[in-house]
Amino acid sequence: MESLHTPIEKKSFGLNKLWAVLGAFVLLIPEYAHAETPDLPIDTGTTAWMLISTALVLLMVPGLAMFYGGLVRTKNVLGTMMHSFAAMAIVGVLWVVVGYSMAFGPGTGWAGWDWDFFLLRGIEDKLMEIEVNGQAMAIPWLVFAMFQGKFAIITPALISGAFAERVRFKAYCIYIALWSLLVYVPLCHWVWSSDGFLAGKAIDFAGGTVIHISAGIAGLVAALYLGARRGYPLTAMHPSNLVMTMMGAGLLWVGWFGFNAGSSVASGLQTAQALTVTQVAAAAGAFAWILIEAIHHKKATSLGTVSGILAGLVAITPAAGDVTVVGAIALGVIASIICYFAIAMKNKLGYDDSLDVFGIHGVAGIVGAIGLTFFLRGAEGRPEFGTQLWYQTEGVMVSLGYAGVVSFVLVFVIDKAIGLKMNDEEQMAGMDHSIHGEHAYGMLNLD
Amino acid sequence: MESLHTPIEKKSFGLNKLWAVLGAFVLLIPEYAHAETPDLPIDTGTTAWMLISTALVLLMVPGLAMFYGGLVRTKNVLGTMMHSFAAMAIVGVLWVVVGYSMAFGPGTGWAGWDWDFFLLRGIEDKLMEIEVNGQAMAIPWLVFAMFQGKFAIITPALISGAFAERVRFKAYCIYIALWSLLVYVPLCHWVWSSDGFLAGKAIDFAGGTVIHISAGIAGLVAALYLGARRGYPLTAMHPSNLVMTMMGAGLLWVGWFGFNAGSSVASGLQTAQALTVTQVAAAAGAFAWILIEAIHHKKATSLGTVSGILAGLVAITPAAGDVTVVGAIALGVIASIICYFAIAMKNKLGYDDSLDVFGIHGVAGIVGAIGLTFFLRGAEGRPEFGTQLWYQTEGVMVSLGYAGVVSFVLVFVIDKAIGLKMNDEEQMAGMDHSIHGEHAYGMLNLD
Amino acid sequence: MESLHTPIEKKSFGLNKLWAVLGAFVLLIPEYAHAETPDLPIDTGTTAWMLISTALVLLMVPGLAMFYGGLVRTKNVLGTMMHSFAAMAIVGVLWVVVGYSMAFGPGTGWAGWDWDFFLLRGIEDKLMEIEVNGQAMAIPWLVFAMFQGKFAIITPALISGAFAERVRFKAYCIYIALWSLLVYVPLCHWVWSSDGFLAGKAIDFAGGTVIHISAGIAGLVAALYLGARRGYPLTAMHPSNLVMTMMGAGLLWVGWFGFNAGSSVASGLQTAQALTVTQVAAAAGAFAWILIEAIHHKKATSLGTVSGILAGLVAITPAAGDVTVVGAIALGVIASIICYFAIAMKNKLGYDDSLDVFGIHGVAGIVGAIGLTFFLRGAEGRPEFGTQLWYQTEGVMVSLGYAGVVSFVLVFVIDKAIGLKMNDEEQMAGMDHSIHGEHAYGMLNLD
Amino acid sequence: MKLIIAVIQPDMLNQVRESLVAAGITRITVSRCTGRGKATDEETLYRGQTVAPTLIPKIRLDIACNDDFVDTCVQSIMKAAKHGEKGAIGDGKIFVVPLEQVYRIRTEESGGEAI
Amino acid sequence: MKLIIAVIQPDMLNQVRESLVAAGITRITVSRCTGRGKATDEETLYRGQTVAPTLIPKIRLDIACNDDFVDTCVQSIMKAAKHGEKGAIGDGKIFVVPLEQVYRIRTEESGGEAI
Amino acid sequence: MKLIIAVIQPDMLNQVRESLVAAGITRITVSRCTGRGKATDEETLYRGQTVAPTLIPKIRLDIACNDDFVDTCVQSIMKAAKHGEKGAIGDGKIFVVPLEQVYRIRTEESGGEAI
Ligand SMILES: Nc1ncnc2c1ncn2[C@@H]1O[C@H](COP(=O)(O)OP(=O)(O)O)[C@@H](O)[C@H]1O
Ligand SMILES: Nc1ncnc2c1ncn2[C@@H]1O[C@H](COP(=O)(O)OP(=O)(O)O)[C@@H](O)[C@H]1O
Ligand SMILES: Nc1ncnc2c1ncn2[C@@H]1O[C@H](COP(=O)(O)OP(=O)(O)O)[C@@H](O)[C@H]1O
Repeated sequence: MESLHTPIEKKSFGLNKLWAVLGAFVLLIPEYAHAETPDLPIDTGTTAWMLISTALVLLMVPGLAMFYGGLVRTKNVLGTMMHSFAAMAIVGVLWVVVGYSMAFGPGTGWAGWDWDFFLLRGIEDKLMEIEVNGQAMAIPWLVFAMFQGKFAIITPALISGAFAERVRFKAYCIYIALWSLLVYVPLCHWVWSSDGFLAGKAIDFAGGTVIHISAGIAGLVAALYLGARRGYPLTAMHPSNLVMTMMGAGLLWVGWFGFNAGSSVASGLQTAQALTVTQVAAAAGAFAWILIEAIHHKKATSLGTVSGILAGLVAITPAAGDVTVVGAIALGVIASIICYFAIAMKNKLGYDDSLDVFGIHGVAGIVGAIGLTFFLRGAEGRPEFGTQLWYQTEGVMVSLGYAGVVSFVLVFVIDKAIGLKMNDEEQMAGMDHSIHGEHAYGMLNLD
Repeated sequence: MESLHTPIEKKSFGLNKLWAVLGAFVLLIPEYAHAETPDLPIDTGTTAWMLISTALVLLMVPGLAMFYGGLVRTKNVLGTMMHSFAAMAIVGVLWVVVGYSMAFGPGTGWAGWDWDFFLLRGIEDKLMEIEVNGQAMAIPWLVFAMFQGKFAIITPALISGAFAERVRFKAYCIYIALWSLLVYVPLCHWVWSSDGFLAGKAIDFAGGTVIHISAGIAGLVAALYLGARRGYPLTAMHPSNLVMTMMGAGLLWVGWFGFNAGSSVASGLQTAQALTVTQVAAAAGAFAWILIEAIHHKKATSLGTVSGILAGLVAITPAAGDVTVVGAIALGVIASIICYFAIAMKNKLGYDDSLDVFGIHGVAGIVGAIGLTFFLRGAEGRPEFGTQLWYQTEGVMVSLGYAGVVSFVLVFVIDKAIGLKMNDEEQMAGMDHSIHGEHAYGMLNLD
Repeated sequence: MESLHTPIEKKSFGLNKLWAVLGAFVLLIPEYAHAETPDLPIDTGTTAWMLISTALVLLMVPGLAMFYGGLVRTKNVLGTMMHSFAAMAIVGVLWVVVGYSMAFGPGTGWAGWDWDFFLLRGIEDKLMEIEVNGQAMAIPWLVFAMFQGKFAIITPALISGAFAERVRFKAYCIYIALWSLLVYVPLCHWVWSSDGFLAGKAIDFAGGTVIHISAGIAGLVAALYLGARRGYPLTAMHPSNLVMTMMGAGLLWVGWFGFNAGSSVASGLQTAQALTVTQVAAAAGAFAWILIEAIHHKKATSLGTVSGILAGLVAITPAAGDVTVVGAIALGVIASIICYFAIAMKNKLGYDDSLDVFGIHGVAGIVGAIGLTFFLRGAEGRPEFGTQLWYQTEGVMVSLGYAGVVSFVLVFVIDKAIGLKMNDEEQMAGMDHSIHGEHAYGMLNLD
Repeated sequence: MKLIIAVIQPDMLNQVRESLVAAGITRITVSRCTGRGKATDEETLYRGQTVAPTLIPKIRLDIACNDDFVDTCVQSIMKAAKHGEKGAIGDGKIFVVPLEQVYRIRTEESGGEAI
Repeated sequence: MKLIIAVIQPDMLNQVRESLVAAGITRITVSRCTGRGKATDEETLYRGQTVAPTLIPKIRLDIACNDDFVDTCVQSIMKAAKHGEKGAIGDGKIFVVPLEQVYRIRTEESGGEAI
Repeated sequence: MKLIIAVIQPDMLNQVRESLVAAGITRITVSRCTGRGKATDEETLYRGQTVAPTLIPKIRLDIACNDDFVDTCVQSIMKAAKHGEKGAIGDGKIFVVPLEQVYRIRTEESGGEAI
């Protein structure tokens, strides 16, 4: 993904005066300046694809809610889905207020900042330059900010699978708000902002290090710190609704096209390549997992199939713009194999990463980030194999290290301050009853 | 949304001769004329976005079926979902036969008409002029007619939540057919057709007055006239499947991007602005509702969260092309607060707007239509604040008054003529059994 | 759909050398050549629409899984959904490896082949010429290959409804792999490849003969050969979850816009026409089925409504680019009527096409393929009515004959070799338990 | 004390409950089940065709009551659960089982007053 | 009269019902439940791993029959509900409870002929 | 032998089961039901409003045990199923029904040892 976009202002920006003054006064925020920039034509095709990509990535959030919601026990379904929906609400607001500014504003250190990006007020009328068929064209800047915002929403939602069925809602809300500002936004800045220190080195097309590895390690850290659900692993915890998990997987697959192919910020050749390898890796991942289970257990399960889909999709995410079709098949297959054994190992180690956030997102993210080096499509200006491999490893280590440490601090502080984990009674009664006062499936009992 | 589009014919229209003659003869309809018009190039980008917007708005109909279906009791799930599906079938056909012609044909009074639009036969090959980067381009006229058709489908489906669990299917079908021709089509003509008497005055970007307020008041009137469900409010009526309601809310959010951003009939700056404020208002609405419940009840519910999403989405609908990001946050928050108390008041008043069609769509629609005046993005040629405020109020009052009165007449006449409300036995047995002869969740009993 | 696309290479293709050599060596496959071709500009709008169409068609696969999954008994839900998901995995991989090359490679006989298409390696950087507003433009070749790949995935998944609840997973996987290579790919080649022997004769815009008729007859043959489910028809087999079936129908409708309108490989007038008639035929089909049931049984069912939607969608599929709106209404209505009676007849004949694959896809496919002749939009160069009718009939007969015979051989051979049908014990216990070792709805029992 | 177990048609649940409440019996436990008695065919439409289900969805009521209430209870159910004057096949059955002891968890009462 | 309550494995429902029908017992009420007897582990795969469930899905049958049918009924169930020759842990239990009275709602008959 | 039928609040299922296991009673059959006892209102939120449900979701336990275990069993349930010290309306009921015979399907054992 290109990360340097020259801002172009289309026409004079006119926030309602009253509110501007009021806002500026009350919030003590400076007026923003905006430079005059040349008037580039909007490319409606690219704009259309970026708009729909944004919608597709949002579709992944209810898709994730369904995926996770189907895997937990009946008494925790709504609480689990609320984890994804809360991310839509909380990060959805945070991102436009400060998140985008921190992630994509100028600044070379921990994060950036640009008062123009605060509340997106400076870019509402601006255009972002893109190249179409060698010519300078533009897309509305907002669509880029929104597309990126969907990534910011889904990442903390991914984590929630690791401590499913045992966290308090209020503490969870605070956790994801802080996590998104203190972990996601900096990583995003480092990798995708033009002055980020990893920019132009590690290839991370659509978010292997920024999204999946960081969410994976955050989940692992939280699962280890919080400890297992009451009863785990002695008591088996059966999925309440594998059918919904499959539906969710279907929506995730569809949404992932927007996730990966939209990350080209174009509607051209690389977009099509990204869509293609996404499709291929998902199919290959599912195919491989089905085969592994068929060989290992003589039974291919539906949960295995959707796990393979996810493994393939995660692995191809950092690689989607840069690997060949053969590489996509390879990454999908390898990711499934390694994730399969990672989950087997988790079960041996006995910690409770309930829905295998690290086992799928962390592991497949690492497989993809490192593995892509072996399957790169030739392109001008690529560093040598060894150099690239080092860049990728560096990216993975930075993500694991930074996200791991900060996530730990967050979990620790929030837990000490207000209690992150549900107590035994709450866990036994279930999140839906004890936290939300609701009942997921009224139909199960008579009404 | 621009409402004046010059018709441009692309190439000579060739309906199979036999059928044309036969059709004309049998139906006694005049041949249609078509003027020769210049040949503008099609903008594939805008066309792509309008096509996908059309698909996204259709996605909202099953989304609504899921949203509503999850909120009713188990014995009424299929019947409730059928209300949305019947709208797809009935209004889907009506719209192409006469609806589009009445809504967008020339005519300054109650509705318009154009024989060319009858059965869409005169526009199958025609183009509609749009402006792209200051140049005249075109999109296929049909895509505009189809996009508008999806709005016509979803509006009566929205109403069905107000009298859920207690209307007969046949009478309901007749009701929505007549409602769509006698209420929706005129409102649509007045606000969005170039010669509508509200056109160019009230800002109603994507359907606050035309869609949500009219559906809300129609629901209220029907709920008041028909009276409550048997047992209400003594007997609590629990949602059968809140999980499905959440899924439905997710699909509605995604589809709403098409609804609002597609209403720009473009793929450019305003499209991106509409998408952005839609996203932001939904998040802010959900966020606010979660907070209100957390403060008021110490528990945030999933139903509250999705209600907040809907409130935010409805409120931003009329405003989507014209307010700032800050305005979107404000409208989302205000809509949630007011809807929350409107529903509390409904419960005190004791009437049975079963799924809160007025409480959400009516109220948030009014909040959005009036409230947008305070958050308008500066633009040339806007009337003064006071004038605009009056225009908006006028639009709201026209919608409330006209839709209210005609809806009442419809409900009254249909009820007297063939009986709209299910009798006690039918209600006790449930719609699925007594009206459709089916059983929603066979899995609940053993098979 | 245009079937002749001149290949254009964009920039020199650079597969990682190591892998190229390794791959070539290990697999003994020749290096591929690629001609230098002129550099056409990419049309971002068409590309955007084709990308999203690809995503929409993929959405149909989980949609189909939901549709079918809701219709079977609770003990077979996961197994039934796995049939669709397995197609995503298996055909998803097969298509990129050899399928595309066989279907769209040059060759005039049974199938084509092009080493450049093997693993898509020769087209990763190539463009495909399209015409936009009379000018030569291009889309990335890959997006066409992927769009077509989704068709290849969904076709075998359709068949699975015919032998639902009674086939072994492993044998099913082998069956669809072979079926897709031996039935789908040749038909696709004959009808849609530029040198296919039916190309330019039979109109099959989006797959009436290639997809629905072939899947329908394959299902019929398999249902007849395998025999009924244990207990059928004495024991009634109730749908486990009609609610999910309705959701699935909603997703299918939405996805079908990509299916049909995407088949124009454009984002222009014909695209809009295809989308319009798709919408209209679905609505008309549903409308007709509701009416028939209301007249015949005094009750309109939800299953009838969604069956009508499907019948309308299937019938319009071959016709979507070429019939008028009036024709779409007619085809939708006629398809519903004929399918309704076809299913009634099936019930009399007593064979067990469990989810009516032939009754809906086969029959409505034939209705559409033949019936479109009567409703063609005028266009230059169309053959005479009689000639076209013969072409259509020829296409139907080729599809019925070829797919019927080869499907029979496949079912026969696989059944004799490894056993395709589940034995009585397995059927009684259900697929989920006996084949996949899982339990679809944990929530039904207590956890 | 007796435990009365009634299996009725799902569409009659509300009628039966109201009839019981009218007779002063409000305490009840309800659950879903399927069953087969003499019932042959229920009219259920499968894609427009009428099919005969094997196990038919039913509702099960469990009511514990003191001996002098048994008759009232049985009569109330019987009256309300019937389809039409003459009843219909599938309308259900009532089973009466002896009940030796009852405890109210909240108060730890037992015996007749705990019912 | 007795009320026979059997808890069996879900995958054996069809076998048991056919065995009962073969023995002339068609009337039955069936419901879902979960349970735990001596059962330790059922082989269920969770993401490729074998896990031990706590409450295991089961099917409950309720059959009211006259005294002379009790043995036939119990034997039919026992024969059909077993996994393999020797049976497997988790195959279930049969409970026999006295049944004092039965009413057929449709006809208001009672006693043995109403069963 | 007795069949103990307990109807409890769903959020107490785990507590009750653990209490039973602690008392040495592991065999159990559990199912969903809804019910109404003296219970009036459970606090359930419907779009932010507190509503009173009619039939309230409950859990039903069926436990067969030998006579000398009845008291232990009842006490274990009673102790664990209560909300708070004083119990709350809706906490449930326990019914004790005579059990004449038990069969273990796997071994075809019967009587007290089969329980
Ligand atoms: N002997 C029995 N044992 C258990 N359940 C029974 C018995 N007889 C009837 N039932 C239950 O009662 C339901 C209704 O029975 P029904 O068909 O009305 O009986 P009948 O035709 O004898 O009046 C059945 O579906 C079944 O669930
Ligand atoms: N004493 C009991 N009380 C209630 N239910 C029981 C009892 N014993 C067994 N069950 C039920 O029977 C089912 C099967 O028991 P099972 O494990 O086969 O028993 P066993 O190992 O003693 O043969 C259990 O899941 C449970 O639902
Ligand atoms: N007499 C009864 N017969 C059947 N079920 C009963 C009876 N009394 C109570 N129940 C069941 O027990 C549940 C809890 O009863 P509860 O409200 O706690 O009773 P109480 O207020 O008398 O303590 C009820 O929901 C119902 O399912």
